[in-house]
Amino acid sequence: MSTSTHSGSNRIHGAGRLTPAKTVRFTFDGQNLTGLEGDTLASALLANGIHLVGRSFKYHRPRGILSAGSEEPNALVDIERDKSRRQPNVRATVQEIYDGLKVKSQNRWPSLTFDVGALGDVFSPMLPAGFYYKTFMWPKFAWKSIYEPRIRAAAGLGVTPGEPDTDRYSNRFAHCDVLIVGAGAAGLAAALSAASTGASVIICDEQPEAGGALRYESAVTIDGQPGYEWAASAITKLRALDNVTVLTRTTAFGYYAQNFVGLVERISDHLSSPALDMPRERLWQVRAKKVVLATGAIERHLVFANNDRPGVMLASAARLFLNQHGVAVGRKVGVYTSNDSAYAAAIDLKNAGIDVPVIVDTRDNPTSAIVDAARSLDIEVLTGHAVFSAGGKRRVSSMSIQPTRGGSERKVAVDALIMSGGWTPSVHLFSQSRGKVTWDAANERFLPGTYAQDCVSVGACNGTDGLQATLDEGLAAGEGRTSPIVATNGTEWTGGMIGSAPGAGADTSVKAFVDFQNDVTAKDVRLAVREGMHSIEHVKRFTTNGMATDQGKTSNLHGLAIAAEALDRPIPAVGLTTFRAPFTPVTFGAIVNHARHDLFDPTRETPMHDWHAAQGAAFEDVGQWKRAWYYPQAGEDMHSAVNRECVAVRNQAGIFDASTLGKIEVVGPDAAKFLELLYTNPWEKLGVGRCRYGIMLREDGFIYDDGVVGRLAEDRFHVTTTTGGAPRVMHHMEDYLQTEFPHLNVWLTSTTEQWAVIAVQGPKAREIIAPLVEGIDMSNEAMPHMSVREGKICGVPTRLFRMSFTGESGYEINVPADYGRAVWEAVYGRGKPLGLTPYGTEAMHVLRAEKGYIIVGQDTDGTVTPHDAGLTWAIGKNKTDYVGIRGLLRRDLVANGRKQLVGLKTVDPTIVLEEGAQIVANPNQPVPMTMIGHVTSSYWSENCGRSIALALVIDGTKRLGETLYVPMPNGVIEVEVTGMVFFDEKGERLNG
Amino acid sequence: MVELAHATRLHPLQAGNPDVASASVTLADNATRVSLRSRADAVAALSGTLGLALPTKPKTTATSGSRAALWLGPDEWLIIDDVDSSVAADLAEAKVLHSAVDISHRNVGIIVDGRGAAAVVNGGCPQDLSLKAFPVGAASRTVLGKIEIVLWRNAENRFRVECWRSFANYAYAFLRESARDVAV
Amino acid sequence: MRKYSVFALAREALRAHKGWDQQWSSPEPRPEYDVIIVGAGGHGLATAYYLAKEHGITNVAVLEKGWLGGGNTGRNTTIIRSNYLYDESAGIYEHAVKLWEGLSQDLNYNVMYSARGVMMLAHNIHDVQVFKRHIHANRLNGIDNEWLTPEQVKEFCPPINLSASARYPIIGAALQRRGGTARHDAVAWGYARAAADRGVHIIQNCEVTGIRRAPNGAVVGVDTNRGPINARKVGVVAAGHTSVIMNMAGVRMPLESYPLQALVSEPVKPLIPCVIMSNTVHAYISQSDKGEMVIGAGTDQYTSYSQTGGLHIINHTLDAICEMFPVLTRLKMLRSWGGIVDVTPDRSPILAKTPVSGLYVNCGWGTGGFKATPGSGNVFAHTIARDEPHRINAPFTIERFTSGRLIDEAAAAAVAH
Amino acid sequence: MLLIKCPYCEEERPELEFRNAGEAHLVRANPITEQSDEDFAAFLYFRQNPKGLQFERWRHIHGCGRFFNAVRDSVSDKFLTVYKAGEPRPDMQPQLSPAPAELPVTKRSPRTKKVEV
Repeated sequence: MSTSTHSGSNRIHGAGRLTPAKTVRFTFDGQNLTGLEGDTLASALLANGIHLVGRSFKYHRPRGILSAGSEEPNALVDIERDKSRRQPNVRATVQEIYDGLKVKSQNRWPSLTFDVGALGDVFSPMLPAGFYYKTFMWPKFAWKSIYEPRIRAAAGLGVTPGEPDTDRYSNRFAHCDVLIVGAGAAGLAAALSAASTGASVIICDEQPEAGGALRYESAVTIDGQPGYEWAASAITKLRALDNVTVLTRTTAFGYYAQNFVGLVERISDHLSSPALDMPRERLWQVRAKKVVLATGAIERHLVFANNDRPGVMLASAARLFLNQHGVAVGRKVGVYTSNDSAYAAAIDLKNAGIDVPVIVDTRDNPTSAIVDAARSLDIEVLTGHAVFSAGGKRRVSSMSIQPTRGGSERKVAVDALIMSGGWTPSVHLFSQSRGKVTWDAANERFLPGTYAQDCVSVGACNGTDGLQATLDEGLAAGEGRTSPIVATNGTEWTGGMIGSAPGAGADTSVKAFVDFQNDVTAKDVRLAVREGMHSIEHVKRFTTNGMATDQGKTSNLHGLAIAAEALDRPIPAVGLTTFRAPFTPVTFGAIVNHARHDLFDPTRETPMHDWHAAQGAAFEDVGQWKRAWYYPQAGEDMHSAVNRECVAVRNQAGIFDASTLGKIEVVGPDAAKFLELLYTNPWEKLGVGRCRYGIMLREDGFIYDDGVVGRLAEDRFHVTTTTGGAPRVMHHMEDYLQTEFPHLNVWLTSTTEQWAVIAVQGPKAREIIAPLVEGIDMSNEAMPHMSVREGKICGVPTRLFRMSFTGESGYEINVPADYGRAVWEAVYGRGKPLGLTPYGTEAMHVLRAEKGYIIVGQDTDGTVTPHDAGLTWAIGKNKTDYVGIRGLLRRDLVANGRKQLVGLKTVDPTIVLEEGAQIVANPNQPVPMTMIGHVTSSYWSENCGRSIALALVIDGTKRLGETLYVPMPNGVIEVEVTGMVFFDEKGERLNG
Repeated sequence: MVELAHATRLHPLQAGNPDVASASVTLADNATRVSLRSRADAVAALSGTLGLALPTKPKTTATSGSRAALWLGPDEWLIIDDVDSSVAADLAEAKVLHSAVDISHRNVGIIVDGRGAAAVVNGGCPQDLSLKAFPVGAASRTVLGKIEIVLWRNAENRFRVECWRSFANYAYAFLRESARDVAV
Repeated sequence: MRKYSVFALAREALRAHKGWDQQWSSPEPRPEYDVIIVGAGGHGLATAYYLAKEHGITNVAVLEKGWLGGGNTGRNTTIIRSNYLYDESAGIYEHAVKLWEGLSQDLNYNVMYSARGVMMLAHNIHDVQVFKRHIHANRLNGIDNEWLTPEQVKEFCPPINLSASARYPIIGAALQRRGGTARHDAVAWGYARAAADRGVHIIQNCEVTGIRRAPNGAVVGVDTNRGPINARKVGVVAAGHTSVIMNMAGVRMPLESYPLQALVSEPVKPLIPCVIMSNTVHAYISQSDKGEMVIGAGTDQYTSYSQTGGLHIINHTLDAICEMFPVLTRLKMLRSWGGIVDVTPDRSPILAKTPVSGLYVNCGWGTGGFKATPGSGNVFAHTIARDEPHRINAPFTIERFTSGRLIDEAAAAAVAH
Repeated sequence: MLLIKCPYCEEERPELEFRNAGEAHLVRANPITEQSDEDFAAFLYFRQNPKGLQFERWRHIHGCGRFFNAVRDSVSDKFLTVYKAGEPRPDMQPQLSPAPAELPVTKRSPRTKKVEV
């Protein structure tokens, strides 16, 4: 036996497929190590003789590498490229090594070999499954202050990175005729077959290369080639086809409704220095007409005492490490099995020069040829025997063997122990597709039963035994190619053992692990049953069996079998835990992919946004929009800026960006009829060129939206909505138009973004803009308040509204959006010498509150009727129908005691109430107090020289003049109930 | 010391998948756009006015010179004219029942061009963009990431993405980001 | 009932834990009970427990078509809080929180009520207005809820992204310190154990297939897959399946059932010390004692009984989570699942008598029923025992949807402007 | 993410393009002002919410913009059929599980279709 030491002392010369010259340097807990390109971290560690790689969750027991795949429960590590690219909980069996890879073990302190947390193992008799439900209850305060913080600190595996992730993630929606999950023999056969029909095919596999079990099946040939080489040539053939997409390192993690499958492709985690634009991972969201599941089977461990010692591992894993990576998992490898498959591993190891002292087989009379083959290699085979316990602590050192029916114990020294409890068909995705599994009692396994989607399972995941049968099934599933693929030397592996192995039965108290990561033992499962957990879901939740990061891929069936035995019921009667997505854990980054940073959510800006920004405006988020909030000048805080803006509007004029308001063009001969039905107001008689303030209700009678509507022609209206309401108002209108009133000849077009809207408000408004306007008579008589005209401004088309949300005489200039900035600047340039002042949403809010104009969504909240809001006048008196008319008639909506919108003045005019503050009639009552209303809007009004507020108050309009109270933490504020208008009560300024 | 391994692996998307390659994302020129609505009985007359046959089959388009009509719904077309044209004025003359609304400034056009164009769009658009499902000349309203777009395939490897103007920054950034991935 | 304590644990440790009793038995159904509760989730089991404990009614069966606690009780993200706006809602949720505070001791079962604080983030001025309205109303109702500045937010939850350049910067938060989480399974099991101890029958794998009524219309029992069972009082506590059960009695409900998904990450060492909710970016998150990030997603848009939802819902939830906590992008989703939530038009529950004599219904908790479990069971037991609602649940009638007297918490938080 | 056939676009499209719009075939009374409180509440709020065949409305909001109706099995989420707004409710009796009980609480006539042309 010769070894290649520079890539690990356990590297076997001549074994495996890696190139000895291509070495890769990496570190594990600071130790410099060397592996080969193509190694997984697990194979590279094993090559270096390292088995101890982590600590378990609860007892902090030393743990090694159980498997060679994504089912790994133990070997979870932390990998760090740099501070912002550190990844906890990486399975060493999946991670490929690259030059410079930095690996740290987890869940241990201060070090992996000496871990204080391992005291948990000492106290484990006190910590059976569910112990925490029975204690930590006294004294009462201690749960929060003492027990819980300690439990939290002890729990958890890896550590979240401290810095935001600088990696990129991507997404691809894809469609195909056939999606094939798994590129082992079955999947490749299906792909070749499907591709031959011309169908579009996607085939994915979680491994870096195709082959599945062919990667370690050393003896088989397919179409005359060694199995592994056949797989490699098949995948090459498939890659070359236009109609096939091959995705390796790609896990199908979720199977959703209507053949929608989520895949995640790992693109750069195996690269030493990924290219700059390269995403780390890519989410594939695939819609397939047909799905072929070729997901194989997962080998189970055997449940015996101390089966968690590092060096105890699955036989197939040892075989893969040998045949793929050229790594021997030990020098003296014991074998413990309950079925044929571990024999193949033993034979391969023996042939590679490894000492295999004994195969312990629980079966009394295994008859397969492979048993004889092992014996013929001088491997001792002990049938009817079991391993009752593994010796050693940080690495297995021996196996204690007894006859299954009891008898004398024999101890065999080993440095690795490989085992096989049989194979569990991987029905996870099938189950996620809502297929129903059936119990194959003869072979003690769940198999796909009833399919819920257009999907088929082939090969080992379908319980199909034997390579030829698998290939045949794959070919058939692809529904193409009829010429067979011929295999030789395929093996058939059924049987095995589920539940506890001999020596770990109900009469024992050994630690025989079912779920390694969560430290669930066979006796924990029995305890759960004893305590009344009779459904497998209860057992699972009580013990946490199968709830670790491996999702119970190796443990679920064992747990179920032990529970069934304890309950003395057949397995299907105890149930099977349903499989939940994802198949293996998926990074949040891949799921989020592009939707980070600037692409988290669109930021909507108006055509004049950059101007506001250049003026130093502060912005407010309103839905997705950024709106100019106020324009602080040097030395100003928000308060003084808003005061200045408010005063300027009333004394000279202000300019305001109203572009975000929703706009809908309603066109057609029945446009007015339609608006009659959608708004409370009457519209038929509104003259062309005139505007009206409209209220829109939901069918339940509550205010939904409001806005000014202008009539441009008999058959054309320009409707405005609130900023946030624009999309839902459009949807609401379309709903009624299409499904309730489809007889009306009218169409709706969103024009929110067609128009930039520049509001110019104040006594000098007309003076400022009139010189820029062509073709419109802007005189008071020709264009009174609430009118609209079409013409030109600054040489571009405009819809000029005379309207006001400030109570001042004012205009809203609509121009095609691309001209917005230029027109704004022209208006501002002309108005600035006259005192024209830009004002933001805050000043707008103050100015409208001074006039008692409501803001839907602030002064109303979805429970307010027009009557409550003092808008009864806006309801057409003679109308027989509009949306909400019936809702408004409901008993409670017409009852006394409703909250009505009123004004509030604090008795001390300098006190500004807090919006949301609650109002009471009697401030001296004890808590809980009877609240009769709340403040909806509240501002300092520089124009009024005092604070002003609007409030919803029970029977508010009957309380005008009453004194009410606002109890605040620092004292009670006395307020007077008033009307809603605080400034220019007669509204004379509108017509100035 | 042996030479250190520097992996030169073939990326699966570079190997044997001719549909995936880099694509450019650029802004379309200003265009005249009208949202045209009418019932079926007016289609012939409106087609005459426009000088092209309004498509009546879902997901199809008709073009004539600089002018194109995209079927968006059973009574809805997006008319795009690459030159500053009189579409709106023309339609104003049509006597049949219809609604024509100028949305030239509402929309922004972005062109995705190159062999990876479909993959770039599929970075955020969930529709099947294979040539079979979305042939040259196909157009549809759909979504891209978190926004609504109109997607028009006007050549095998060229898409025009139309979105509302305030979403243009998002759409452009999204497509550029997606193009970075496809360029890998 | 064998008392649970650290001493009992120690004693059992010496004999390999062989002495523990069943937490609840699995009896065969009797032909008749005084009260049948349909649904052995937290609310149903709590109802049975309080019927026995506070009203002396122990001849009670809780019928469960699957396994107890297997519906929304075992599928939710376990957030507990009572800082609701309206007096009615605040009343019932605060009643629940008060019971949560002593529940482990009351049940002798550690339900791990963890008052770690629930922080609701404000991202815009509208959020501020809404939260302040809640805070003031809560204060005058005697319920804790306080305003935090952004700096205080960061102090309370250090990993949060406070950057002003965030898409929706955090400009404050409402914090209820008594809010938190509890261990969902323990709640179901603790109530089941305590109820069974008082004589309540918990009958699993027993599906109600019909509601039997006398000629005068009154309830006389139920049909099940295990035969008919008589009772003059039937309380329906079937969450997403309420419409189905009530339909058996000919009662149509103002309910729709939606898929609601949730997910957990792989367990990591403690990072997030409290519960974080954001209505504006639509996400909520806490970290379980085991170390998993527990993340609630939104409902799908369509009604469904499938207990599954779309991947795009999870996409959007995690978008928001990673926006709030950018360090989380490298964590991995370990498990996702769905429940079926029954939603009323005003998003408030119904706990009431029904038009059918002897039939009571407790439903409509939507996405937030877990937090109310003890309070809901407590007042529903009162309603069944006395045939009239408790003062606390009196407003939560079915009739409110006819009169218009809704308890519209959702509308009160209406989207801005 | 569901795949939904739009009867106007005549093909299946991803759910992201659609907006669900609740139970179908609710009739808005005419004249609505004369409807009783109970009937109006039934129209506004009380829903069949069936476990089984659900008649529901969708809008192809990010597609052709049209509202249409669909019959979907609310247990499997599979669509059985889709049809345009205004078309009569299809007879799904063969596929129906046990017919829903008559509903004595609400007095209104059985709901037929939402659209009255």
